[in-house]
Amino acid sequence: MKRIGVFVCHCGTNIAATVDVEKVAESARHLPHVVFATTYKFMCADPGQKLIADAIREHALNRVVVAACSPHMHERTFRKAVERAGVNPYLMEVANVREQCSWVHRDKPVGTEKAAALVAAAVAKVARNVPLESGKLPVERRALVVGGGIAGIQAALDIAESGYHVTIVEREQSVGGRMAQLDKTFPTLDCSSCILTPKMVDVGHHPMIEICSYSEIESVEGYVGNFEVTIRRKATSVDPDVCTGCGECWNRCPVKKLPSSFNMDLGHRPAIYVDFPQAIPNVPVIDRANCTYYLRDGKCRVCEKVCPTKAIDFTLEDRLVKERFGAIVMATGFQTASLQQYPEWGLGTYPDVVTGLHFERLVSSTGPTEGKIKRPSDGKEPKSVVFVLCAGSRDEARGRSYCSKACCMYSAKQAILLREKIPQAQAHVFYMDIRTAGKDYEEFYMRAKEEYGVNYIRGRVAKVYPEKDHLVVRGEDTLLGRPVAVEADMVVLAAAIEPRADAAALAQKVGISYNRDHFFSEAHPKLRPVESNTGGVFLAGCCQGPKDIPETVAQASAAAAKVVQMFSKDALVSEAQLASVNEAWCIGCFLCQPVCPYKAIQPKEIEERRGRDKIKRTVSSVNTGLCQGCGACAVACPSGAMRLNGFTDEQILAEVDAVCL
Amino acid sequence: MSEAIKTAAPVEGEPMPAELKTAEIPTRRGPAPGDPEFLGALRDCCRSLLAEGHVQRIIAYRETPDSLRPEVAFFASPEETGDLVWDLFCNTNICKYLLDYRTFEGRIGVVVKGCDARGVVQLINDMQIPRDKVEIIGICCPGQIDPAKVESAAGEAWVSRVVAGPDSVEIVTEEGTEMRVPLESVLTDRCLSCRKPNPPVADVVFGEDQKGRISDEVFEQIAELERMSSAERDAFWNRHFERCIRCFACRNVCPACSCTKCVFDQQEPDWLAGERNQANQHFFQITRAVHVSGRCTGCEECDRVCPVGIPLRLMNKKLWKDVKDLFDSPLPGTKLGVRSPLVMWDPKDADSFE
Amino acid sequence: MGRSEAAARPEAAVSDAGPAAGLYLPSPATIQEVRLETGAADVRTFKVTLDGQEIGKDFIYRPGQCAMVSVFGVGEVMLSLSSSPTWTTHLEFSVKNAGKVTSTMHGLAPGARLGVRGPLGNWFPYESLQGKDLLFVGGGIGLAPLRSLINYVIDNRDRYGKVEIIYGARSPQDLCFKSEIFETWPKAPDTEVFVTVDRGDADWKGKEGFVPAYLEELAPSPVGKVAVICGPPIMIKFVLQGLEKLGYSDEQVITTLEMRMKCGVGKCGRCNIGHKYVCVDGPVFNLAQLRALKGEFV
Amino acid sequence: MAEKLVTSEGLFTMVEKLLGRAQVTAPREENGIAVFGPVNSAGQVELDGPLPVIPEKSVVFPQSETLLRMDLGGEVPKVEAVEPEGEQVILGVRPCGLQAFARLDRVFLEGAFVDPQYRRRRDHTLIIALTCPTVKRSCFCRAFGYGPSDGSGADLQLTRLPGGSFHLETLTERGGEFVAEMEKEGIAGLTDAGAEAGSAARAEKARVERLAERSAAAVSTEGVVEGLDGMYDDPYWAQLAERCISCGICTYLCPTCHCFDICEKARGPEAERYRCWDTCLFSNYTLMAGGANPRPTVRERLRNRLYHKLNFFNHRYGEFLCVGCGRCVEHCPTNIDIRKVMAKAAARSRAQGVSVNG
Repeated sequence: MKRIGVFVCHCGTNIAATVDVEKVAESARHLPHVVFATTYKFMCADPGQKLIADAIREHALNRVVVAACSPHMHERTFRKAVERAGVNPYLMEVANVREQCSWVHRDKPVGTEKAAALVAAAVAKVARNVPLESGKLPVERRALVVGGGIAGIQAALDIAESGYHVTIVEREQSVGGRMAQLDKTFPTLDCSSCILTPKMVDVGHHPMIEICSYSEIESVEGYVGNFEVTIRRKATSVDPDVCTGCGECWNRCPVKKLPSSFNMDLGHRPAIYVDFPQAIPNVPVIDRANCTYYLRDGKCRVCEKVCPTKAIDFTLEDRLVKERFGAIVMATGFQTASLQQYPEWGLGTYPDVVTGLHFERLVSSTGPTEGKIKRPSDGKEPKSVVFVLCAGSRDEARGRSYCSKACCMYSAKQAILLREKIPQAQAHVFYMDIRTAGKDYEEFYMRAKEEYGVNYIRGRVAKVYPEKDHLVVRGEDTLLGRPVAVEADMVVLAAAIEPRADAAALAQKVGISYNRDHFFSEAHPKLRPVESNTGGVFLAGCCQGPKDIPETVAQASAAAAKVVQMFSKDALVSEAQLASVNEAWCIGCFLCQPVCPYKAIQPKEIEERRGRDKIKRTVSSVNTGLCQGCGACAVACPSGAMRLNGFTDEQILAEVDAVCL
Repeated sequence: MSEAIKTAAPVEGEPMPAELKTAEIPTRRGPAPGDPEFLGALRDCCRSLLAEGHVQRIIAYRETPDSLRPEVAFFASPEETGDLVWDLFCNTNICKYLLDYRTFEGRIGVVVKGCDARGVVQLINDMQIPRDKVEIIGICCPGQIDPAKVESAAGEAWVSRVVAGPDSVEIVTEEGTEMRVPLESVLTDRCLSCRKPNPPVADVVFGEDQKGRISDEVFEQIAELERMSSAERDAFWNRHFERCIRCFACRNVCPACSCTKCVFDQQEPDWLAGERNQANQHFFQITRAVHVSGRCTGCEECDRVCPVGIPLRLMNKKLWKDVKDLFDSPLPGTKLGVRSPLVMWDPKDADSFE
Repeated sequence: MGRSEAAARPEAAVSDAGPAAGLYLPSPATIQEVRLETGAADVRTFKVTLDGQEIGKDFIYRPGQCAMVSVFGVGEVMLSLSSSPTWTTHLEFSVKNAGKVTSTMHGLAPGARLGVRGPLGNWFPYESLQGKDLLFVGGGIGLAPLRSLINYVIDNRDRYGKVEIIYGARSPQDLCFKSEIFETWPKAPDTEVFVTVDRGDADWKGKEGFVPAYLEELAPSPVGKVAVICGPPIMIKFVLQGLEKLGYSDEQVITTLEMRMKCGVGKCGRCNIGHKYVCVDGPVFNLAQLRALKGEFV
Repeated sequence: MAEKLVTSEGLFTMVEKLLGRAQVTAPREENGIAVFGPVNSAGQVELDGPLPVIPEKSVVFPQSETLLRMDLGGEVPKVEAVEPEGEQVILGVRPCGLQAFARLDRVFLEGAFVDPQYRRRRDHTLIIALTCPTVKRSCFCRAFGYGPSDGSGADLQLTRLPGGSFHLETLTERGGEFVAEMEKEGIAGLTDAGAEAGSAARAEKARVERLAERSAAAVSTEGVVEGLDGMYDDPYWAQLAERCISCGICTYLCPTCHCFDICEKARGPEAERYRCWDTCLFSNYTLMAGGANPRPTVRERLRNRLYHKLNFFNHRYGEFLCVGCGRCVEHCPTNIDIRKVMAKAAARSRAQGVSVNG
């Protein structure tokens, strides 16, 4: 006999202010199978959970409905609570009377009525619930870090230091990422390379870390604890085991004038190259698209001839390597927006209009100008530089609605660097708001203004155009309420931070979700900020949203901690709410198979009575070790044979009926 | 819970139980219907398939005393093929019978028109029967005659037989009178707007490719429906659905309906209650149409069998039009190995939620 | 041909409690007690009283008869009365949790309201059985209709001969009416109860094996005896074979059938076996009658 | 009995008058299909069309109807039987429909259990029959001993005369009352039928009876019951079932099929128990709660239907449950023809006769 208890939470006044909780409990008492209903101020608190456990014992409850906040919040809490009291955790349902009721209503009678209906639905469902049991999943204790920037490096080091093997997959020749391109870092003005390089070396030498540079993710299969990842190791044409990184080849390569993407195309590199002198691994790659050997049928071969260790091997091919990992950290970083939608700023048209990253290279001692700030058009030292903030950010109409977060600070830093390197140069900053939330950030900004005399103009830039040998930046000073025109030798646009161009495609390969700007989505914005929606995939750095270095490093360490936490368990507890097949209904069309992201569906031969005959036929079966309970199969199944336990048609219809009838 | 934890080791995914062949099948050609040698050749073909053991059963039609209504027949031996028939009254779409042969040990031959053949292909694509188990004996169909139209043309006299020519038919009555009517006037409604009278896949084909009759009537009706306000459309369908007696003939003949336990037969939950009311009538009709959309081959057999004249083809065609516009996929049943776009997922799919 | 079956069945005409005003209107009833019969929790016995009706006076039934029981708002099911007409305080229905109505019933507690339409159908020929020895063979919940007659016979012990009861279930957990099969009936005069289970458990000290095998082993003589059987189809099939081997004639074997029923009064059509309707012409048939019918049964 | 002559105009006016006081069911045309259905204006009535696809039975046995109404809100459930209300007129009933009513009467009204819903509807339905204007090839009424002009069972009978007027015959007292009432209303075009109209009607009836004669040779009931008695386990049923798609066309269009389901619907504290048409060709029909099904395949289900029509009903009630209307013949998607089943049974009976006698 079903005996349902209903527990209505006040959530302080969160619920109780808009919902008459006593009334809801009273209405619940009249629902079928409900033998007990009560309210409490904070059901999730210890006394609240104790109240549930006591009621289960006292009233012999075998099913429980908790009317409280979103199940996202406390479903697990209450499941554990009822389980401790001897009730199967899946015989507990949460009626969301906070997010879906009290928070969206003002009128108490309306809120109360709706809460009562939601409780009735949960009661109807829980009456049809059946006990479910979790299984155990093995864990492959190896982590994959996608992206070798500071986020990936930090995550890899933290995981490896905990004793687990890590593979870093980096698209470029070297790890280091965006941070390697930076000159100084705010607010301390440490040299970026000086603090990054040791970490790169650590990663390069760590016995538990393998770096797959010049590599990309080809495909990801499997599921939490048991991913099977195919990595494309692009052909480098250099045998890494033999190469000593002596540099003979890149120094002697006759093709010299290829744009260096590391230097934001402001400098050059040869066809065989390392990204920068401190590259890890210090093994060059041949850019086959521009190498004479490949363009002219085996001509040239200079590098091969000069290589003292015979490391050059033109015949190398891309290799697909399949490896198993238990967890994945996504740390694919960002790029800056191309700003094509803003022709009025002239990025790409006027050589002296550059982005902040270009400026970093121009100001960096390892950059194309060896740290001397020269404008790209004629190499002259700029005497006036305009920095434009929110270039493409916070612009719902044309760009991205979000704030790119780091620009206020790095532009202040760049203005300071300009003033330090060229004291007579003027620095103007066009801004919308200055956002300096962070330790010592506001002070840094004030120093820029007060100590370095950076000229901050509140307003947007309407147009940048050339005049004689300089640029004119027109805009509006909204504080003074008048148009301004500033002559500049260079314009530095703080271009919006956006995910890598292929972020969405990669997310689809890995099976994680992303938002409309293609930033990877976290499982919960507050409570699970470093986990993706997919079990075993974690997020670090700008691929999840714009952030600065300290935040990135913090998130990377957090993601690493999550990975380590996962690896520290003997086995993972698998989902209990899994798909199952009603074999009598299954027609064996296998439409469920291609939609299953976990490859959990397999054919199975069954024997069946058909009239007086016994027949054999093939139906779908779910491998409970692989199924993650996503429900895609249940949706695709045309015959209704596939169902998701815990969300069966009967249960959902009962909920609908309880609300509608 | 700890004691209840079960250990389940993951198992490698196995391949699909049967690979779908997508290669075009080489076909042989036989004489066309209307050719004096046609029936003999068809019978010979079926006889030898059975005699040589290529097939163990042939699903086709058999002559009956009522020449307007040949019956579906299942031929198990070469001797039986003597009364196998194929004429312009073979209206019944026989592809659905293949479902009864899902567990049959041998191979099955089916004598199919263009519309029937699409059903066969759809069943293969839905993995209800493997391609190599079916011998598709295709006929390029010149169009089928509606016996009711013939009978109504004959008036009170009883029709004895009908002799079909390329453009007209001669109706001979029991009393011996003869009358000639244009072929178009007695063709079934579906044949009048048939664009694909030829089997898209076959092992042997009789006749040369037919052009089909391109009447745009259905599409004009769809356009008209689309122009209606939702209230008008509701009234339109309500008028038709109201007549539905829920005999489920539309479902039972449909080559896209292959569920072992139909949602309408489920008792817990009882999605479709027996009570006759507007909600239930709509629920049945709309659920059926949506369920087969993306797999409906446009054979219009449902429309043919509906005893109360509900214009099912209108609904099916409208849904097909929408699916085609959204996913640009081929008409179901015209290509081997194509699965319904509505149940497949592709990152390139239209994403109207953005 | 041409003979109306209703007229040919005199007992139907004297059906004591033919539904009065509304053919489909149930009489109000109240659950007095719910008893869990099987450990597997799928059979419960409901003690039911009829509101404002006296059993034996306003509601007269005979062993083997059925009634349509309503759970209002859910539906109606045909259930055999598992109580004996000699008990006048209440009716009993022993219900297996199988469908929507029965599963709802299983969730009901004493005090809950039901509807009862009946009694319906024919009954075991308890009058013509007088003086004869009786062999009851039951399997699982199939003991429920037999129980009505067994208790009737025990309550009228002097009118009947020797009683042998062979009863089996899948497991000890699945045995119904435990207090009766282990205590009440074995203590009744000249009554023997043989219980077997397909598979025992650690505590089971009794017989293990299938009912037909036990029947063969016990080999009750057919002389002066009538066998009354009810159980799952597969058991019935082999019990019938066994009885035939033992020399029972078709007239000596009586069974009670189960079919899906809706109206209970011979209108809705679905419970026919040949031209007989189980609801009005049955559920009790002797084997000779059944063999004469076209149907999916024998 | 009285004979009247009524013009089409007069009939039109009569129907208009009727609409005010009763629910009128008559043949209508919808999307090219003739159906029996409720009409709300006399203009919808179409008496010249073919035999309507949907039979007359829904007037006395609707596709769904409420049996009980329940209020479950209180401590004690309130349950009441629902009686159908109002008066009904069914116009244009064909002789096969009349025969079907007679069969349904036996099921619902005979014996210890009288169906209250049916009884009420039957008692409050005035039946105006129509002599069949034509006879289709699928018609085989003659096999069952009546013809297309047989009005027995009706209160009144209309016969369309060559000129377009109708001959109106009063067959029962109730029919007489109706005519008297109409005359009192002063229907223009309703007059006593003269000798000429009478003989025209007889000629028309004779004409359609002659048309029906054509089927007599082909279909006969002789030996059908006996033949079927001996062929329950014949492989024929499996052969027939191979073709049957197990739809409900033949049963739902059958004027005598009367099997029903009883269902419950609940909406909050209000609930209803209703019955609705069911068909023995659907697998759910005999599916038991535990999953067992005594008629698991089409073979058993189709056989049950045909036996019910041609054998079981005879053993129970002494007559066929088929009236030869031909709807199942005409509308079966796979051309299963009950006449062929009859012929097969008759042949079996003859063969048995030979073997017994010879």
